[in-house]
This record gives sequence, structure tokens and C-alpha cells, in this order.
Amino acid sequence: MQTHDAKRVAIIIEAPMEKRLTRALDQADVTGYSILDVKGGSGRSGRWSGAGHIGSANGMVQVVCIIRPEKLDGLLESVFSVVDKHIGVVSVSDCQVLRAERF
Amino acid sequence: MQTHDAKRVAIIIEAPMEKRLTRALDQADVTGYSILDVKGGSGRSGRWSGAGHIGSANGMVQVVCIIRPEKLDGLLESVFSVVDKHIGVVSVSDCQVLRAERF
Amino acid sequence: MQTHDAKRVAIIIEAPMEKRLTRALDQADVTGYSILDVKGGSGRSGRWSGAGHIGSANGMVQVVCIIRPEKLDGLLESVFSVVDKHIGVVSVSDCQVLRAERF
Amino acid sequence: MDGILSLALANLTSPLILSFVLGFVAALARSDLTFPEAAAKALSLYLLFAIGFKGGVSVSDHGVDGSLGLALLAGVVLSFLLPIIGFPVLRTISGLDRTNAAVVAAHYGSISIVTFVAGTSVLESQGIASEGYMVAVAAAMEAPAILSALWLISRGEGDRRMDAELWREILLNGSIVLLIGSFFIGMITGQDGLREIESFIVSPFKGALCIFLLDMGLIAGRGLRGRGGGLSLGVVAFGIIMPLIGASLGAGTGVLLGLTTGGVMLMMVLCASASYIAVPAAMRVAVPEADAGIYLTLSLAITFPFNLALGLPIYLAVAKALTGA
Amino acid sequence: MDGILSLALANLTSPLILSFVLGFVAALARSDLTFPEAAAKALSLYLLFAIGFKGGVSVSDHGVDGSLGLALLAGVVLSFLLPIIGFPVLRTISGLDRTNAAVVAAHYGSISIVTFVAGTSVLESQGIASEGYMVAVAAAMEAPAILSALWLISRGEGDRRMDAELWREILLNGSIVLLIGSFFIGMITGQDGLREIESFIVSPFKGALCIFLLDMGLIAGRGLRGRGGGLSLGVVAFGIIMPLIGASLGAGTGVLLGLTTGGVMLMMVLCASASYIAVPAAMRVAVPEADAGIYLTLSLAITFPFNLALGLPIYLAVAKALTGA
Amino acid sequence: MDGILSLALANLTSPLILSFVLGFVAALARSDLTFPEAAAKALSLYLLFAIGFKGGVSVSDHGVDGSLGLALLAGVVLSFLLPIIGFPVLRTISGLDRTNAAVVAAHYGSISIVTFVAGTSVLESQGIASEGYMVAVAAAMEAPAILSALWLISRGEGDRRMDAELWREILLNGSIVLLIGSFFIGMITGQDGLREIESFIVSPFKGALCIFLLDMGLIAGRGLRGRGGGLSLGVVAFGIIMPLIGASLGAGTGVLLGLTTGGVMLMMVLCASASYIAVPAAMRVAVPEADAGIYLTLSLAITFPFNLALGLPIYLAVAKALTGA
Ligand SMILES: Nc1ncnc2c1ncn2[C@@H]1O[C@H](COP(=O)(O)O)[C@@H](O)[C@H]1O
Ligand SMILES: Nc1ncnc2c1ncn2[C@@H]1O[C@H](COP(=O)(O)O)[C@@H](O)[C@H]1O
Ligand SMILES: Nc1ncnc2c1ncn2[C@@H]1O[C@H](COP(=O)(O)O)[C@@H](O)[C@H]1O
Ligand code: NA
Ligand code: NA
Ligand code: NA
Repeated sequence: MQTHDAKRVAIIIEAPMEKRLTRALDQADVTGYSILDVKGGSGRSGRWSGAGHIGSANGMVQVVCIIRPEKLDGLLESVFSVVDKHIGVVSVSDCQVLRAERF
Repeated sequence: MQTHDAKRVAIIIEAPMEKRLTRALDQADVTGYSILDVKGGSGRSGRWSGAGHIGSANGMVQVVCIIRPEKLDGLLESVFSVVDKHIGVVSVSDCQVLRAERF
Repeated sequence: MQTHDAKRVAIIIEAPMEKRLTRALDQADVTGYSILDVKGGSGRSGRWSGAGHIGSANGMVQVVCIIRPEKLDGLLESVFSVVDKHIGVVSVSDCQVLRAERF
Repeated sequence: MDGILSLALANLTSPLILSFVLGFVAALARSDLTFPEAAAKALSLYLLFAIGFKGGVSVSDHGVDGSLGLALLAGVVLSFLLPIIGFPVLRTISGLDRTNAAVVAAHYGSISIVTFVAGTSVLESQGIASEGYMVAVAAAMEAPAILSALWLISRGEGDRRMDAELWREILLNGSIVLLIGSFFIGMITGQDGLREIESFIVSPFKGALCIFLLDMGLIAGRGLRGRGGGLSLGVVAFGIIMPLIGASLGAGTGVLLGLTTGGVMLMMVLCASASYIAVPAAMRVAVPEADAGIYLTLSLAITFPFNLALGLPIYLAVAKALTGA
Repeated sequence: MDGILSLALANLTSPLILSFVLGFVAALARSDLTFPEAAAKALSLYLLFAIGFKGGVSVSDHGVDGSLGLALLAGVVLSFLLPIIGFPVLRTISGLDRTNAAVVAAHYGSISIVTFVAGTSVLESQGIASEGYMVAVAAAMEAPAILSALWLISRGEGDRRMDAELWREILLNGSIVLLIGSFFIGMITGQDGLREIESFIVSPFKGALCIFLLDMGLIAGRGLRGRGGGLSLGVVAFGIIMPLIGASLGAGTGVLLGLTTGGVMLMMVLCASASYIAVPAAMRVAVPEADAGIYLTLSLAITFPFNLALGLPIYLAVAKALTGA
Repeated sequence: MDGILSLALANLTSPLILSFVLGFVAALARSDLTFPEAAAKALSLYLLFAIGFKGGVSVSDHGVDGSLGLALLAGVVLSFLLPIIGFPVLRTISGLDRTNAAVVAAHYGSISIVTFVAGTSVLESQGIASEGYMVAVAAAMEAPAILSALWLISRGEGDRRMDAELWREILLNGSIVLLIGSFFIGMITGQDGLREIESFIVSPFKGALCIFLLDMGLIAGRGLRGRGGGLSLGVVAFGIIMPLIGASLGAGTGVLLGLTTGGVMLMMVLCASASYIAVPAAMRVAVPEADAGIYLTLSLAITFPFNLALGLPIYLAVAKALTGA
């Protein structure tokens, strides 16, 4: 089956920054992404768990974008402008997609 | 530690199609997969968010299968038969697995 | 934008083993990981779904660690000590990260 | 007329409607107020269980007579008919293509259980009785409209996409099963059963409905903000005209069946309301190329609020006039 | 005998059982009716809090005497003993291997708190009092059976897998902590405390239990559909025989301890019921090679419904006969 | 003095506090008892809706006079002032850097709605009335403190990070919108509206609050275990001293405004309590370099329990003394 090269960018970021990040993505013309809940984790700022939390100040989300390779740099720059001072991990990996016309 | 080549297929699809997709996977003899909730996202059909939704018509899920490379084509074909006309993103990436006898 | 090589390890494991796994990661000096809920799936032990379950005996979680390549072997060994007899899938893939000083 | 106005005003200043308005306004103002999905789902299961149970108890009180069968039959026929009536109307005033028009029309043959629940709640505060079996009619009307939509589409294209599996899914969808199931439980256990769980399903019911409507307001408001701008005037107009057409047919049917004032009103509510759970889920699977943004938004953000705020008092006033109450 | 039958019938047509049946049937019919996990969890915490609190208040009313200590001790001993009694029975009639048989047997030494709650609910509707501290006995019986299972396994293999950490997890698992904690809160605050929160934990209790049993029915039905076919006849038989063995021992113990009719019945229920929360979670960690499909399905889809539908009225009738009530 | 002690004791043995203690102890003992996030969120929406609604009804009963405006103004001024007063105190006793100190101080200008709810609950059980509009004052005090914190930071650095978007987010955050919205619903529908949903928002309220406090205890205990050790003595001391400073200012303001005993007490509670929802969320965005471990832990695990267990009875006793009740 015919597949096409693409990049998969996964950004783990604090829930209160979610809207700012997706706005930055929209502005960078990245209109395809999915958001998954992160229910706990650990990092330089220690462990945390969403269990029982009542505000959103404490949670994190993972935003996944699959994009054409040539759009990667633009995306990373606009992501970086948001993530910069913030807690968060950005990882990029290669992938193949079906139906390239969608991206 | 000894690892083995494998493929990681991630399919993002509408929640009402979940059962049809997993049935297609079962029929293609792909019996290992995991399903994760997607809580929101954006695509050609605009933004959406699961927050507060009461039916499942609006949600999406991510189905992740890790398979032996030689099974990829069969899998993609049966996935495609389901995803075809539907909203959804299919991405494939290389990975390594422990305990290859499990796949 | 400057990126650095890294490994992305994804471990799908039974919820009751989550704490044991993260303890093993902490002991292997892997302090960065995120935990996502898995809401259903299928494997050699059949299909399952979290829907409506009341205990945690039945659920699974996905633990994702992004680490420097040189730390991979240590991580896999300590993961293996926990996952060994247990249900669970461990996959490793290559990725790039921003801000390598964080890892 | 005066009656309608004062009823409408009383309705508009009830905690139920105001809760919906609060959610609606909060969403339009882009507040981050949200209801956890799980809580909204649980609340909707509670409402279904309670409404079904109470309907069953009321049938056990009054016994089942032939009118139940007739009402069920009438409901099924109306559910089939309404999309077929709505389809040409919608095509004419909106210019939607055949597929989208058929799918939108299907929503109006099916029902919105929350509108129904709000209707029973209005009846209760006015002390007006109604046939307990209207709950069963509601359940019976959920699905037939889907068939009409597929028939409308296939007339153009000549294909069908409904397989046995999809039918099973639709007919055994959670809402229908819970509604019918709790209806039977209520019928079997009657007043004795009701007494045991009254303080769970009766007393807190209205307050729980307030919270649920708050959430519905949030969803409707977000829908309108997200996609509302994209709805053409013709489509929006349909979202208000069609309930009135449906209600008229419902009123006629109710009177023909000899229902009580409350029964006529509820039959009107069922015909006037549009599905936003069962039908959209089925359409996603069967007609993926239809634009969910249109049908979900129209049903949730236009028709639902219209029925809630203006429809209910109108339907009640008409039902009163027709039954001479 | 006649008493049992009419009791059984009354039980079978109570909203509680019918709700369970509704869920069970919906699952077998492959309806997509599901309960959000979070809501089910929240409901179970509510039930635990309410049952613990009410038990505590009742102890504060009647004071603590020596019988509490004796009952606790008896509960712990029975929890140890029941798996050891069940193990050879299961091996004989099912041919399961040592590990799986031991793990299954462990579930029957521990308890199902929902069965216990349903039991108190049956007592309440019959106006029969019971010892408030039975809640504490329930908590005490959750864990010891696990030890018996590990001992049974190790006799064959000579290894143990329980570390201090796992013990801490089991003894401080959420259900035990909440049950014991709310028991103490009830004991400390007594009737005054109860009055403050009565309309939260007493009046809506039975209705909430209905909804919870509906969900249990869904889970049991899905379990049976998924794995039920895989359970051998011997295993299924064990799921019905073992409760009866347990109940007999519980009855004897209850009478020896001089408990009231209600207390004897609840002791029988505790011994007859099988764990599906605490023990499975511990077994997943300690004995991963055991087949969760067997123990979860048996406990949830066979023993739980059996106790709920037939066990409770039988146990009550026997308790009445034994205590001459 | 004696009054305070007996009040404190009554408070400490109420189901509310004991539920909190149970959660706290369970978390410290590392029990896996957890509350699903969705359920906790839903419960908090319920509490906000109920408290807002009841406040509105009470205003509709007594009419609005000038004192409402004055109280709102006073609340806003206090919210601005408290961080500016707290900041040098905190810097002196803890040695935190400017940024972290400003951010921590901001939490004490804002309010904790659960502490407020617990305060109204104490008043209710003592049969003491209070101004219904205190709910509106609570809402008004949520946000201004954030501005003070940013001003304190910018004096050192000369930059600001608040954009229009963030302001909108803060002012329209879910809690504020729900509180104000349900306050208006209560005001509009008055006693009639209350009667309709009373058995949902009044009778089960205290029990629901127990469950919520149980969860708060779990969160506070986990916070303390995770990060508590890392809080310096000076920071912890601030978490107890600052509420007392705030309460004193609140008491003075309440008396100057001529509030009732209940009103004075609630004003003290608002000033004494520290935010753990609105302010942390804003600070995460606006001042990401501040250490969330400090401000969240302090507010949740030190100040909240202190206010709940000791603060409330003290504030009530002082309010009584000052108003001669
Ligand atoms: N290396 C990593 N791999 C996966 N997730 C991470 C990693 N580092 C941090 N995270 C996630 O990001 C959150 C904040 O990280 P940090 O800013 O390092 O405290 C953690 O709690 C994790 O959820
Ligand atoms: N490029 C992408 N990367 C990640 N998720 C995507 C992408 N495109 C679409 N999606 C997801 O699939 C959903 C439907 O996409 P679409 O069919 O393009 O509207 C979106 O709402 C996203 O959740
Ligand atoms: N190949 C796979 N790809 C993704 N997830 C898997 C795979 N195999 C197993 N899983 C997950 O791990 C769980 C247990 O697997 P198993 O031990 O094979 O029964 C399954 O229910 C899935 O959630
Ligand atoms: Na309709
Ligand atoms: Na037992
Ligand atoms: Na304050």
C-alpha cells in the first residue's frame, strides 16, 4: 500500500497552556492535531498525578501532530515560542502516512 | 538487551467506528492492539473537543498496533477498508520490541 | 531548529503494576516519563475494555519515556525486571528532541 | 395568547431554562467552564433511568389498554414520516445537497429525550397528568427515522450502507435499552418499587436536570460559536420551522388517539424535537460523507434551545386548547 | 420452604435485582450501554462511605462489647480457612492446576462488599436489625484469604512473591480504608452526625445501589459473553457450590457468636460472597501467570448474580430459622 | 475562650472535618484510595452551583441595598491589598526569591471557595444567618490578587506577562462564571425556584461536601507527602500566619461595613483562605518559572486544613465577640 513520508511531533505540556499551543499551531498553519490526556508523570519538577485534582493547573496533555516533513521547521519554531519557559517535552519522529493528500 | 524490528501503526478514528476497526483487525489476524482516548483535536473538518459531550458521535480514539514488519501490508489493507471514507489518520513508524515471540 | 537524537520507549502494562514500574524507572535514574490511560485493547489474553470497571485489576496504562540513547540499555533492563512475567508490550523508537539539556 | 405569554415567561424564568442559558452564555463568552464527560454521561443515564422508571410505574398504576399499542404505532409512523416531510422543505429553503439534507431531516424524525424530560417537568410543575407510556413511545421513535434518511439518499444514489450490525447497534443503543428497561422495571415493581427509590429518582430529579441543562447549554453554545457562523440562514430557519411542523402533526395525532392534555403535549414534544445522540452516531457510521457540523449544530444549538425556551410553552398551550383543558 | 420461595420472589422483583438483570441482559444482547468508569468508581466510593458510616453510627448507638472482637476474630479465621477448604473441592471438580485453583479459591475467602450492601438492603426492607460492626468484620475479611492462596501455591512450588510493598497495598487498599474510616467517623459522630448527612447517605442509598447494580450487571454480562464460554462446567459449579459451603460455615459461626438474625445472615453473606476488587488486583501482581479470565469471570458473572438473586433470600431464611425469628 | 474551645471541638468532630482527616491520613499512609478526577470536578461544580444559587435566593428574599456594593468594593480592595501585605512578611520569614514570594502571596489575596462553603455550613448548623451576597463578594475576590502579584514581580524585573487573553481566561474561569451565574439564577427565581430544586441542592449538600472534603484530604495529604518535606519552616509558618492576618483585616472590614455576625465571619474566611484553583492556573501560564510545588502545597496542605480545623471556629468566635452576638 502506498505510503508517504511524514513527521510525528508529540508535545507534552501543562494543561493551562493547551489553548495557547493550539493557537500557535493554527497560526503556523498546522491544522491537524490530536490531544490526549496525560494522567500522571515525572520530570525535573517531580512526580505528579491527576488523580482527584480539581483544578486544571496540575494536569498535562499530549498534543500529537502528523505533518509533511517540509512543514516541520515552521511548526517547531511556533511550538518553541509557546513551550520555551514552560514545562514540556517536544519529540519528533519519522513516520509514514496513508492518504498524503490529507496533510 | 536483544530487540527486534517491528512496526507501530497508530490509527486515529471516530469513536463510532471503533468496533468496526477492531473487527477488521481481528479478521486480518492482528490480535494485539491498544485503544487510547483522544480528548480533542483539529483537522480538515474543524476543531472539536470531547468536553461535556454526551453521545459518542463526536469523539475519537487512537488505536495503536505493534506488529511484525511482514504483517504491515495486510494490516494496512484491512484498516483502509474501514477508514476509507471516514475521518481518520493512519501513521506507521519503525520501532523495536522486546520479546518478539509475543507478536 | 536544533534537535538531538533520543529514544522513545513506550511500555503498555497492567494498571496494578504501574507503581512498580515507575519505581524501577526511578531506580534506573529515569526520572522523566508520562503516563497515559489505555481504555481497552486486545492481546494474547483476549480483549478487554475499561468501561464500567470498578477495580483497577483490569485496566492498563501506557508509560512513555523519552531518554538519551546511551541510557536505553539501563532502562530496558530495569523495565524488563518488572515486566518479565507480566502482560505488557515494550517498544522503542528513534526520535529527536528539542532542549536536550532537559534529558 | 395571553396564556402562552405568561406560560412562556414562567418557563423562561424557571431554574431549568436559566441553567441552560447560563451554560449557553458562558460558552459564547468563551469561559472555560466545562463538565467532565463522564459526569455528563452519568447524569444522562440517571435521567433516562428515572424517566423510564416513572413512566413504567404510571403504566402499572393505570393498567395497559389498547391505546398504548396505538400510540406506539403512531410514534413509529411519525418517525418514518417526519424526515420525508422535512426533506423537501429543507432542500427548498436551504439548497443543501441530497445527502446532507436527508441526514439532517432524519434527526427531526427521531427525538430528543432531554426535551421530553423537560416537557414532563413542565407538566409536573403545572400538575397536569400524562400517559406513562409516552416514555415507551419516545423509545420507539428513536430509530425509524434513520431508515427514512437512508431511503431518501438511496433514491438518488442507489446504494445502501446499513448492515445488520449497524441495525443492532442502533436498536440496542444505550439510551433505548435503558429507557425501555427501566420502564419495565417500573411497570413490574410499581408503587412499591417507586417508594423504595423515590428519594433518589424523584426528589432530586429537577435539580439534576438543571445541572444537565447547564451542560447542554455549554455544548450548544460551543457548537454555535464553532460552527454556527457556517450554517446558512435557510438551514437555521429549518431548525425552527421543522419543530413547528412536527408539533402540528403530533398534536393532530395526539387528539386522534384521544390522549390527555399532557399526552398530547408530550406527543408534540416528541415530534418537534430533534435527536442529537442516537441519529448522529448512526450517521457517522452509515453516511460518513455528510457534514456532522451541520446536523449536530442545528439539532443542538438551534432546535434544542428553541424547543426548550419557546416550544414547550407553545405546545402546552396548544395541547390545552385542543383538549379543552 | 414457602417462606424462602416468597422471599426469593420478592427479592427477584425488587428494583435492585431487576436493575442488575437489565444490565446483564443488555450486555448479553451486546448493547453499547456503558457506565463511565469514573461514575462507577465514584458510586462505589459513595456506597462504601455510606455503609461504613451507618455501621459506625449503629455501633455508637449500642456501644461496643466483647462480641465485636470475637466477630472480627471469627471473620479473619474464616477468611483464612475458606480458600483452604475450597481449594481441594475446586481441584476435584474442575481439574484446574494448583496455581489457578489456589487463586480462584482465594476470592471466596475474601468478600464482595456490594453483595454485603445488597444484604443489608434486604434486611432493611424487612425491618430486621443487625450488628453495626458487621461492616468492620467485612473489612477484616478482605485480605487474609490472599495469604492462604499464596501458601497453597508455595506448597507446590516453594516460592513466595509477597513483598512488604504488596502487603501495604492490600491492607491499605482504598475500599478497606474507606470502609474502616467511615465506620470510625460514624462511631465518633453518632446520631448527630447521621442527622447532618442523612439525606445524602440514607435516603438516596437504595436508588444509587440500583444504578450501581445495573453497571454490575453490564460488567457481569460482558464477562460472561467474553469468557463465559471458556469456563468449564466444574469451575462454574464451584462458583455456586462454594457460596453454599461458605454460607454454612458463616451460619454456624454466627450462631456460635450469638449474633442476631440480621447478624447471622450478614455473616453468611460475607462467607458466601467472592471478592472481585481487592483479591484480583493483588493476584495480578503476585501471581501474574494465573488466568484473570477465570477468576474475574467466575466471581463476577457466576457467584455474584447467584448470591444476589438466590443466595440472599436463602441465607435470610436460614438465618431466621436458626435464630428462631 | 471556652467558647472557642468547645466550638473547635464540635468542629473537629463533625463529619465534615473527620472526612477531611480520613482522606489526609489515608494519603499519608500511602493508601491507593483515590477519587476519579471527573467525579471530583463534578462535585465541585455541584457545590458551586448550590452555594451560588442559595446566595442568590437569600438576596432575593432580603432585597439588594447599598451594602452589597460596598461589600463588593471592600472585597476587591482586600484582594488587591492582601498579597502586598503578605509579600514582605513572606520574604522576611522565608527568604523566598521575589518571584516565588509574589506568586505565593497572590494566593492569599484570592479565596478558597471550599473553605467558604465549609464556613457557611458551620454557620448553618449553628443557626446563624449571613448576607446572601457574600457569595458575590467571594467571586469578586478571586482575581484581583493576581494583578498585585504581577505588579510585585514587575517592580523587580520590569516586565509583564499578562495579555488580554489571560485576563479573559481568569475573569471567565469556570468557578467564577458558575458562582455568579447560579447566584443570578437564585436571585431571579427566588424561593419558588429554590422549592423546585431544594431536595437536590439543599438536603444532600452537607453529605456531598463530606465526600468532597475527603478528596481534598487525599490531595492535601499527597501534596504534603510529595513536596511537604521540601517546604521550609518559614514558608509553612507563613501558611498559618497569613490567614490570621487576613482574618483580622476581614474582621475589621466586616464590622466597618456593618455586616451581621455571619457576614463578618464569612468575610474573615474569605480573607483568610488561599486559592488553589484560579490563581495556580493563572500562575502556571503567567509565571511559569515559579515553583508550583511551593504554592500549591502551601495553599492546599497547610492553609486549607488549618482554616478548616482551627480557623473556622476561631473566626466564628471572633465574629460573635465583635458583633456582640
Ligand atoms: N523524558 C520524558 N519523557 C516523557 N515525559 C516527560 C519527560 N520529561 C518530562 N516529561 C513529562 O513532562 C512533565 C513535566 O516535566 P518537567 O518539566 O521535567 O518536570 C512530567 O511530569 C512528565 O509528564
Ligand atoms: N495531521 C494530524 N495529526 C494528528 N491528528 C490529526 C491530524 N489530522 C487529523 N487529526 C485528527 O483526526 C480528526 C479528524 O480529522 P479530519 O478528518 O481531518 O477533520 C482531528 O480532529 C484530529 O483529532
Ligand atoms: N501488539 C500489540 N500492540 C499494541 N498493544 C498490545 C499489543 N499486544 C498487547 N497489547 C496490549 O497489551 C494488553 C495485554 O496483552 P497480552 O498480554 O498479549 O494479552 C492488550 O490487551 C493490549 O492492550
Ligand atoms: Na422529532
Ligand atoms: Na467469602
Ligand atoms: Na484570601
